Amino acid sequence: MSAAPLLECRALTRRFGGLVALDALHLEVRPAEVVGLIGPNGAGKTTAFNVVTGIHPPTAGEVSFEGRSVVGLRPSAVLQRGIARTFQNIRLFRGMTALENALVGRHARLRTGPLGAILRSRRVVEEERAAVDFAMELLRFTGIERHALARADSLSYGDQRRAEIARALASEPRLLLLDEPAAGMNPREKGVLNELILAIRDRGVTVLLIEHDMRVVMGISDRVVVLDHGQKIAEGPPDAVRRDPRVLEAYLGSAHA
Amino acid sequence: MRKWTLSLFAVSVALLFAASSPRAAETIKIGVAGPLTGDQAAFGEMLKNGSLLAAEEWNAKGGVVLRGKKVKVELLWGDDRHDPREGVSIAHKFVNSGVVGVVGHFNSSVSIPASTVYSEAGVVQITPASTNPKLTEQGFMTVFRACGRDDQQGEVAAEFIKNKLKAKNVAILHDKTTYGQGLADETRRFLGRLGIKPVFYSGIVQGDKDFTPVLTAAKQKNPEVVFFGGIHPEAILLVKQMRERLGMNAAFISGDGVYVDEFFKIAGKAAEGSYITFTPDQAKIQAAQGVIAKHRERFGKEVGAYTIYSYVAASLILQSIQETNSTAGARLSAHLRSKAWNTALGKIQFNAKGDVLESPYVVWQVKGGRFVQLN
Amino acid sequence: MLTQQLVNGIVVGSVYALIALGYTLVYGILQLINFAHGEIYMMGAYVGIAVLGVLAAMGLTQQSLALSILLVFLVPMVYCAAYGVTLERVAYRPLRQAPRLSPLISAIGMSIFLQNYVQVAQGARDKAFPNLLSLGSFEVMGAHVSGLQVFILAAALAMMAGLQLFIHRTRLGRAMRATAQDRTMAALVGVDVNRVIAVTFAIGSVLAAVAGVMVGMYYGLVNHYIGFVAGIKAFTAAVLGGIGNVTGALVGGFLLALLESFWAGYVSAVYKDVFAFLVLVVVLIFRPEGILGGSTEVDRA
Amino acid sequence: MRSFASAPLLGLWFAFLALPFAGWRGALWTGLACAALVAAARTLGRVLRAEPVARRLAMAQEAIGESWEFMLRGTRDWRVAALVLLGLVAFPWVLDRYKTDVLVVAGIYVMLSLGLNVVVGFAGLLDLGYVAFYAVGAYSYALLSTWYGLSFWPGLLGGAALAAVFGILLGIPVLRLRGDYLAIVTLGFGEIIRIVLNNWDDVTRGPNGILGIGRPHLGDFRFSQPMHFFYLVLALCLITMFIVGRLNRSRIGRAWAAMREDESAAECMGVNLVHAKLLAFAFGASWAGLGGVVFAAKQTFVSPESFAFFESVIILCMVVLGGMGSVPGVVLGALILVALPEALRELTLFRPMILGGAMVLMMVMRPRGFLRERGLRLAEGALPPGVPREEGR
Repeated sequence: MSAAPLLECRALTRRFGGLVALDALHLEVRPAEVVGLIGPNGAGKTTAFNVVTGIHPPTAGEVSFEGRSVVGLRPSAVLQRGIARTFQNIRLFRGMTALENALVGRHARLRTGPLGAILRSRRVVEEERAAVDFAMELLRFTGIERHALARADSLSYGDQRRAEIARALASEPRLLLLDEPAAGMNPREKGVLNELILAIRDRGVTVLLIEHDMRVVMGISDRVVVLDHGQKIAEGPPDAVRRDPRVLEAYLGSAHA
Repeated sequence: MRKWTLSLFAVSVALLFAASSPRAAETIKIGVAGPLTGDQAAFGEMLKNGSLLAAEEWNAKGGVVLRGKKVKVELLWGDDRHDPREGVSIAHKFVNSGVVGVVGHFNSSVSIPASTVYSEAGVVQITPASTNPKLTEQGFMTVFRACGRDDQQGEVAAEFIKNKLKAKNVAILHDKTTYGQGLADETRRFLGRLGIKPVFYSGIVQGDKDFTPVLTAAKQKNPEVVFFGGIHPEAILLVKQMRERLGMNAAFISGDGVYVDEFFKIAGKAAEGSYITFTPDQAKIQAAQGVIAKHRERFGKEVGAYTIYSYVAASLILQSIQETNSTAGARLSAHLRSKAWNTALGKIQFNAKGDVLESPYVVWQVKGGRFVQLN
Repeated sequence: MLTQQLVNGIVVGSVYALIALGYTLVYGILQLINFAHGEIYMMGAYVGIAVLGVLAAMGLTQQSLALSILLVFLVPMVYCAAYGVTLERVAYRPLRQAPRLSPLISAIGMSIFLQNYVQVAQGARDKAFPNLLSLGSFEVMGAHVSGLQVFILAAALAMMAGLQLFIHRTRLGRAMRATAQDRTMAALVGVDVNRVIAVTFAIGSVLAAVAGVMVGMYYGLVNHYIGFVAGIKAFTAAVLGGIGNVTGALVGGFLLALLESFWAGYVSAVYKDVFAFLVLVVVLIFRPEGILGGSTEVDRA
Repeated sequence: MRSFASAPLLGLWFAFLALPFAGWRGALWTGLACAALVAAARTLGRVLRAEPVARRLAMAQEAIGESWEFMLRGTRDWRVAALVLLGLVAFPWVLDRYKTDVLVVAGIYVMLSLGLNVVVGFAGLLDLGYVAFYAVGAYSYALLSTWYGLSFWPGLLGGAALAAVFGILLGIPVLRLRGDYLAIVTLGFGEIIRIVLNNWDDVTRGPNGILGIGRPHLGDFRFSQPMHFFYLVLALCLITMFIVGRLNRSRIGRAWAAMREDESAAECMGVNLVHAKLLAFAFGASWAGLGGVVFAAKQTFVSPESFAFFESVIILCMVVLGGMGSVPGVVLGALILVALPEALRELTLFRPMILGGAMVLMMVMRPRGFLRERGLRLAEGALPPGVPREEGR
């Protein structure tokens, strides 16, 4: 554990009116890890994603990525730095094809401006071609290549999740935030997803993952962080966390305690 | 695929060809343009009927004598929907169909842009109703005006305010249209010449309903007269709100745009005693009686305010064609300016700009629920 | 002058507020700007004229003034409720699942359609609204106040109070509030959402009808384009007060009317609408939830 | 609609609704017409939904769409391009002055609606005050021409640039506004511009408008006939279609489309909303400015009444009717809406009513317009061969 953290949240706090969604959260993600972020509904997991990616500014605290603060950046700038994400409720661009979705994900890595788009020089065409190749490679990687030219909203649920992952990967992130990628999948699909996530890590992309399905989380996470009421209540290897009484209490409520 | 392309193309072309192409028949074509449909259609009808009477009169004689032959008169209708762009389109249409002269348009804002097209094509244009001075200030040879100008009307109003009403405090309102503001500004200018500086001057928004804020501000200046440049819907509201909401008793005076029966019908008591500058009562013009009678017989109703002007405009074009034995715009324009004409409106002489020399405006008053001409 | 401008603003404010309520109610439930709402108000005024015409022909206006006035308000209210419900059924309900631009464009289309239908059917010229009530006038602190103005303000306030009672004291009102909070949730707990939406349109239209008749009586003249301007202004008022908020519509309506009145009286009558729109833009930029609106934005990434 | 009520009942209902406006007789006719229309529509619907007819209709529709796209794509096949161009160039020689003039007007509208399509169709920002930029273009050229004698070509650039500046000025404050608020604010902006033009007498000469605007020159040649303007507008339209098409099929077009579909997801995927929105506003505005300059030069006269709210609505109708986002669709929409009233002059009174009704009908029945947006937002040739094409889009 000597590597410098890729993502570091220090005393991260976010309030919505009177509600404290994140309460002085400390979170570290190191390179080439798969970290699971779990906790009961309303624990602040998605809020943590939203604050990290710049959708909500933190009320207090600090987020740094590769040693530099990303607080106050627009979401697009955060992505530019190398953090990409998927959404809990799938938010593909429904009217566009899977390929176009992935190409939008690549947006930040392309340079063509309005003038370039109009004049369409050789360099622009080359860039487009390379982008398409890259996007197609990702669709192949996520296993939906044959749906490349299908409208996103015509894809099956599982394929939509995969298309969202491909879209996020298209920006060549160093950290990928997955928000409940297994939701709504059948056991077979979940198995494929597990492998996909591990393959993503093997491409050198660090993964921070919100997931309710314990088998997915426990199966692939190097480390698990448990949130409750916006606070971190446990952290460690999956097996240790599984046995932690505080985690049990958070999940099963005070009736159990 | 290719077939589809072609057929689509064909359909779009067919749409454009939809209207008939001009006929080559030997007639003298006169264009009549104004708002023939829509909310100002009533005015368009006056233009139409007036010109129709003139054309029928000539055709009854067998037509206009041109190069020894009698040629029938044909009228072409152009509906400009009081839209400047439509006006320009209509102008092109007329020029394209080979009209010799144009009676129109009605609105100044349409007549002005259309006059460019007529002037470039050398087509004589006589408007029976566009009163904005700018029309004839452009320096086009081909433009004439059978009616008066806003500045002439403003002069009459100003003199009336000074000499008859003996007012010193005058408030001026206008509706920020070409017509309304033009009239208000001319009135202000002539008042200034007579040594009266308005105590209040403001525009209002056409289409608004509540003018009490601006009237309240005007009331602070204790005006004896409120002059309004605009048309009747606003005039009705203004006069009602002056009398009923704010208890103002200043005299209300306005221009020909308010000479509409609705003014006293809707405003009722509030309108009583208001003054309006307008053309003299046509029933009192001896020369017009023939046309009035013929109109009644032909259309079963009384002439409108601009019917006789349209009749005169059309007659003048036809008469000068016969007298010059030519349809060339330059010759007609020169001839129209060259002498005094005896018309249904009495003697008319055009000046170099194409305006009539005599100011044709008088003051009317609402008395007992109708308009009465003051002497 | 100051008091007079206050008085001037108050009647316009009542009208704005009544129309604004219609926008606010519908927006609260459907998140839709019912662009055609202004036309309902205009049609209310026209129905009022038609009723007066019939009453005068029957000679009822001479016999019973009170009954005439009641009918002149009641019939347009019924009619406008019908118009509102039909409008929703034809132009909005089929689009409830459509992309967000579609209902808005449909609403604009409906507004154009209605406005021009009235023009075609009734002619483009101004219609006189015969004067029923002559309540005289009096002077208060240097301002000229007419009895009609007092009547209008009272009627408007009564309508608004009635609306408040309806929303807070009746089952249907509660269902409306529930639907405004969360449509899916309301449907789940057994609220007939379609019915609630229809009722919302009906109520908004009834208020607009009252505004229309009052305007007709007050100005004595009505035409087919009064709905557009009044609609835009009322919407501005609703946003100003906080759209979705019933009290906000009231506050917004009076505030906007007074601001306009003072601006027109003291600064410039012709730039009055520019000022109104600038107020709207400024409010939207600095306080998008309006003066009284709470933050309705549900945080959701 | 089927569950609503039966045709006679509907007829009765609409008769009741029409009564105060149309009178007894009118209400009767309205009722009968409504009942007949509903019955006819239902029968027609049943017929059209029947399998063989429906299939053929779908095919025809596809074919129309494809033939339009084909025409557009034809510009790449030089033979087709030459043919189409020849056909277009021949128009003024076949048509008379008046019809050519109508075509010039249509061409200006094509430019305007293509520009608005960028804002509404591509980027999904409902702009109800688009005509303001048209006005800015027209007035800036009108003023520069009459005051400083600026000639047309630099005026064209100046008008477009100034309109773009206004587009950005409008864009900045409304960046954070949601769709429907945006619509109202843009409407307000449009009205503000018109009111200012109507009242700033010293500069714009208020309601009188500006007269004597310079016509374009090309060397010693002066544009005055509708035919001259036809070629000018034709060239500008082709350029517009080319540019707009290329923008759409690029990184920028994809960003706009993503923003239209889901703003905050687009932002999270690296699309800078500020840039994307401002670019859309500026680009759409500059095209309106261009159209305005051409309008001013053609008309030699501008006045505020040409830039009323209804003008914005008509342009929006062109975009919506043709198919939001589809370049050929928008061109078709513009041509239809200009040609139709010309063909049906007698119906002028009903025109706005029909237009409004058509907008509603279009949204309810075919919310995507006549022609769907089609094709990938990609530079042609960037797609490698062998990508499996799945069932159509």
